Amino acid sequence: MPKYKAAGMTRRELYEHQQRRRSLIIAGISTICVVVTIIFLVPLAPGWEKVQKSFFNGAVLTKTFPKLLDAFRVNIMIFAWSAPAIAILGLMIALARDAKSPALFPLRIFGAAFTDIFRGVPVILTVYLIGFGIPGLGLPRPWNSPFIWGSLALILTYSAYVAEIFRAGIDSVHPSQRSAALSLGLSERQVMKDVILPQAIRNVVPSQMNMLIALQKDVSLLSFIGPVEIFRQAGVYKSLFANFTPYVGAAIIFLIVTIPATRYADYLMARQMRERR
Amino acid sequence: MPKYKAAGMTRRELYEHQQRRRSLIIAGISTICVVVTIIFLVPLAPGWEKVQKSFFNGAVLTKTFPKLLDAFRVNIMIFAWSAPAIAILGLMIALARDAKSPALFPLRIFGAAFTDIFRGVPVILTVYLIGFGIPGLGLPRPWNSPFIWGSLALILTYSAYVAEIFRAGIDSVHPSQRSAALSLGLSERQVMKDVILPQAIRNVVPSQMNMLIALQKDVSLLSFIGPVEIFRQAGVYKSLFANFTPYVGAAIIFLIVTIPATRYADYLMARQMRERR
Amino acid sequence: HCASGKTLEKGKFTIATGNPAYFPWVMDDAPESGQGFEAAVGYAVAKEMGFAKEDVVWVRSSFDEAIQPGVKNFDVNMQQYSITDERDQVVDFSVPYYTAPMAVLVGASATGTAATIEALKNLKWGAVGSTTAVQKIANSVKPNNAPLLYADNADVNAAITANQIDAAMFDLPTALFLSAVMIEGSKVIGQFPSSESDDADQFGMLMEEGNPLKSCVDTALNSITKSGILASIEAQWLQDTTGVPLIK
Amino acid sequence: MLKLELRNVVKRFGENTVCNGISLGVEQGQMVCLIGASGAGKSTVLRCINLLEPIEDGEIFLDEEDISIPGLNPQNVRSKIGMVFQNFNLFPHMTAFENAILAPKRIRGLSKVDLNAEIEMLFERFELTERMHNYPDQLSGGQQQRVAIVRALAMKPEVMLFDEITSALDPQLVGEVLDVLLQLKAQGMTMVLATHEMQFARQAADKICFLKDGKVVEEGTAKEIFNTPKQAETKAFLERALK
Amino acid sequence: MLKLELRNVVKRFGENTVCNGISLGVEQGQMVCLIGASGAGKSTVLRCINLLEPIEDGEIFLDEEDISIPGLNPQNVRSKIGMVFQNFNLFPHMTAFENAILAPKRIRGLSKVDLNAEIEMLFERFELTERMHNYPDQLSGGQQQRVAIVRALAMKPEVMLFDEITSALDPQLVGEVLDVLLQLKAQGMTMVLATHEMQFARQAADKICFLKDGKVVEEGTAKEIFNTPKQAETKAFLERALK
Ligand SMILES: Nc1ncnc2c1ncn2[C@@H]1O[C@H](COP(=O)(O)OP(=O)(O)OP(=O)(O)O)[C@@H](O)[C@H]1O
Ligand SMILES: Nc1ncnc2c1ncn2[C@@H]1O[C@H](COP(=O)(O)OP(=O)(O)OP(=O)(O)O)[C@@H](O)[C@H]1O
Ligand SMILES: [Mg+2]
Ligand SMILES: [Mg+2]
Repeated sequence: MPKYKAAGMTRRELYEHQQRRRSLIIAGISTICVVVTIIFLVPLAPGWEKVQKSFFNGAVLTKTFPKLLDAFRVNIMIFAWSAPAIAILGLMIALARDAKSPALFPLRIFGAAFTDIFRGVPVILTVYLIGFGIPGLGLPRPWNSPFIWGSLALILTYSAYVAEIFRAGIDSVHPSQRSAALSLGLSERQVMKDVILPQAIRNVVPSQMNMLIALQKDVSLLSFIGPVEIFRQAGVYKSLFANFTPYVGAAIIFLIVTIPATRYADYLMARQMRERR
Repeated sequence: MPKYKAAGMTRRELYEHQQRRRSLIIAGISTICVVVTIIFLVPLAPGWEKVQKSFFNGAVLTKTFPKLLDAFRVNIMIFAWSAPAIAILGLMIALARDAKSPALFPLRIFGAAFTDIFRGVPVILTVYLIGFGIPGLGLPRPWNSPFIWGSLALILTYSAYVAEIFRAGIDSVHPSQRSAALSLGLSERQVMKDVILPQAIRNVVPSQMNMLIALQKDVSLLSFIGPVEIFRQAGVYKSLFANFTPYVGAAIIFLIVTIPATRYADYLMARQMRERR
Repeated sequence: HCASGKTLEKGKFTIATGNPAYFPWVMDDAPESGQGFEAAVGYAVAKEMGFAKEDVVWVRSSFDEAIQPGVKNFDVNMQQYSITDERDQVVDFSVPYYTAPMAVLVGASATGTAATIEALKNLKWGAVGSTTAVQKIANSVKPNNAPLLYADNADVNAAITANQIDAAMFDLPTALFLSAVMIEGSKVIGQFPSSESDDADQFGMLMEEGNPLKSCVDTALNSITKSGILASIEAQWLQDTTGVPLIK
Repeated sequence: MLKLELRNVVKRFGENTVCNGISLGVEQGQMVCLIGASGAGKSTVLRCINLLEPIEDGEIFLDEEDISIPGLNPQNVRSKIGMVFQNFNLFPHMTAFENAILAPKRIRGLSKVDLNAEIEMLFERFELTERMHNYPDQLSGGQQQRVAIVRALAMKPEVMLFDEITSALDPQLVGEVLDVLLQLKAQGMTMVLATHEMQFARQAADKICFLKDGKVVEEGTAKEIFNTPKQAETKAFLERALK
Repeated sequence: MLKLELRNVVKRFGENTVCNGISLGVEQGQMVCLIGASGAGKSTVLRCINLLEPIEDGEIFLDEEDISIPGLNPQNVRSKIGMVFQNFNLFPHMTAFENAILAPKRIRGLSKVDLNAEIEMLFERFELTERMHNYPDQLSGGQQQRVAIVRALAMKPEVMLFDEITSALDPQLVGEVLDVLLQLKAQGMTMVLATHEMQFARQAADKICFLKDGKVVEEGTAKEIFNTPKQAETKAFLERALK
């Protein structure tokens, strides 16, 4: 009697069981190797102590971490209102760029110009121009806030990027889907909303996660026009202590937020894929 | 006899001709409206002159532009070697993340960890850590160049983003394509190279153009560790003249490069789409 | 003599300055001319250490490059680095070459503010994030609104011009320069007494941690202080710094 | 009165003229079969009728109204005309049931309960009740084809265009689906089919059009076409087809 | 000697057991037809043979070698077995010609000239010469189906699996394609077809398997199955199918 029957498993189950075990062992060993190499070899380098003191300084970290967390609330706040605005504006620009009818030609042109300009111009310039320039035109106090205008700069820039990704997603849906939906009597709008976009968005989730993560970090660019968010705070400490550890602290905070978010998105995608196929 | 017959056109040709004309007129008028509004209304704002002096200062522009162009060569250089490296590494990470066999599980884990970490950690920190940290370990003079290590930091960070986009593209190709290719006796490698990737890449061209443009601008981050590229140069002039016009100059240079590139890519994509359908 | 064999490049004395370097510390962003306070001090120290004018090499560096671990590309770095204990653990400082009082610069809308801590508390504050002005605002002014922080002087200018902040904290020479040349309608309304507290702002030359050159530089600085050369350089380039009222 | 009429329809893809002046009349309640070799243009004609392809020249009338006027909003027309595609074109992100209920929910404005019951009935009629909540990728070819039919019928159109609707069905189901078509016809539905099932065309069609190279070579009743074809080309096609 | 053998193959999708212990033997040069209702599991059996779906249990033998051992590199097996999919699965980014030449170019290691000539011949044989350089989206259903056949044949496999290969063909082409199959058979090709064409199965198959609910209910020669079916289920299916 073959071995797998004895174990009450089919041949495939046995094989997969073994494979899984083997790969777990490999994963374990290789991780250990890498970690060991880093932990034992890097400190042997002549400059390690200095580097450690500059980048991984426990004392500096504990001293600055609470304040960094505090400043991170500013990031969360700006992120919280910018992200939805970006998603909506980005989608609208993508739809404008994809307008089919020749009558909507101006919309197409506008969409293309928007993405070209706001993608091409460095974010910092947009932040300066809108964040200092527009208030500089003579707006009174509550309306010249760098939070408002800086966020607008971020929203415009990121919308351009996000729009291009949506467009990639829309173009990746085969036109026969559009035909089929139109043939049912749905309007162009309904076709887009119910048939094309759900497939398009699914196709670009990882790319849009990219943008979400990049945005979370680029909120920091607002610090150029004043707001003290986590990165500026880290920079202040960097100057004060002449030490880069506060940046490591900031990175830890970012990772704590982004890694679970990306893992969860991946998990959702994988589950959906399994369900449908 | 209907009008269109008289003109030697079919009804549809006539209609499309009219539509095109109408939309061109609309486009023209709306462009003129917007331009007129901006040119005539904005200068009426009380602070316009100051803003103009700060952001659109002809004298400053002409003084700084040649030097900016000069500094731009550093960007081009770093871009020229980073972009291909990013494309290759990004693709490899994407493939690692997509490995199907359970034996390749460690590879998958590695890919996921790589993207999570290098996407999650702010580029600046990566640039500092690798650009200052690694040379700080005690490398001798030519090997501690910020160009080398700064570029490596950029390459690692951008590869993580690019890999996720490739992965989105790969996942957007229907699995029946893989089945069909495998059934022909192609190896997994050949299937990927000849069947999946060409479709995947086509699906994500706009998203990857995003990355290319963002990279072109993020080359500037290397300036944090020393190299004086266009953005640092603009920043120097900004500080020196207390004037933001040098950034506008830099933006002009960026736009001159990116807009033709994106337009050309779009044109190629559209042509291909027309050819195939 | 003292410095021989201890410099980066044999027979040369390499001084780093900012990119760009500002008035009145360096004139026209050209330290080679010896014009401007720090440029002049640099040459005076070099001379005292036995370097000829031609043997002084100027390089540019950012703050970050100055504090990176590992090999540096300068012997000393002068760009108004305030000496602090924290920084001293990572890099070495020479004895101070200037003691800078902190001063308050206000925009056109706030020129009427009285020079008292009470009045200053109600202003909207800004400062350059990498300077000790941040600590000064937090410790001495304790404003009612959290201050906004910027990357450099030009950004603070822009924020004052856009009326996003009312007041900014600089060292006195910088504040005077900005008010006179850069920001229309602005005014330096007061300075903090430089002896007031332990966090008086003293500028020192920054060197790599453990740099053997430190003792030579210190000796040279001490001797030009004693001989009055330093004071005369200060008088030449930073003469206007008196006459600003003290903040009570 | 003609329910549907094509007059001299011309359709080109680039250089390639796929419909070269097609004229065709379909009366209310009639079932017309398009037959012809692969690549003759059958699918293209159906797509043109549903205004999915803009035509170069000619006119298309529905209820004696020109629906091919360029610039006309095609939505009303399409909700009166249902279509089943040769390759099904199901929406892969929706279950079979969601595929079928999407358009009625959006357009027909019925209460959810009524609608659900109605759609479930259709699924039952096509023996799909068990697979109703599966995604298209989880269905066999024949199941997908039937879902596509259900989806089109769910809109209760006045005219149905069927493109090879029995190609993926086993003979037993073919019989059943054709029964359904005959029932629809009895209820007055106007139908145009592109089909390779000569037997079915012969039995059920009121009119048969033989297409070749984008032209209607011959049309007539089943009897006329199958028993006394006038054109040599028709004769040749049918001879080989029926041998 | 059996060219191909399935022993007790079990395939599940989640809860749904699609193949429930299928056993089947195919001799060298034999043509076996799988018939059965839509959803019976015909396509799934073909996919399992080509190792496109891992099987839960059972074994599959090619030339008396177990090819279903988990972990075996399936590439060699697959280059000996060609497959035509029910929904064609052409590569949309390649022209018809490129679709067909891809695998031979990569694997068969012939000179380009020889290969080109050979593939062109195949296109000619299926009346596709004119459409050879079109992309799949520019082809009619029947043209796509023929390209899929050409693509599989271009690899000169020893065993061919055909899934409803005549579903999109007009009757004339059906005749021609079936002629080609008979020629292949004469040259010794082993073939397994999933088909709804009862007439064809009856005429050409050496053996017919009737599948129901993932089981082989009955197998035998065409005569046995069509004339003297043993199982009640077979009888019922054929009665309805042939009526
Ligand atoms: N987008 C396109 N571009 C170029 N040629 C096309 C396009 N679509 C269809 N054709 C060509 O038009 C002709 C008619 O195609 P159509 O799909 O109408 O044929 P059909 O009669 O439905 O054939 P079948 O019975 O094989 O489905 C074919 O020769 C096809 O190659
Ligand atoms: N990925 C899947 N997940 C769940 N069920 C599936 C999946 N693929 C196929 N099935 C189910 O398995 C059964 C057999 O499918 P298969 O495609 O083999 O049928 P078939 O005999 O080829 O039918 P047809 O003649 O309609 O093509 C069907 O009921 C189908 O719904
Ligand atoms: Mg067709
Ligand atoms: Mg099937």
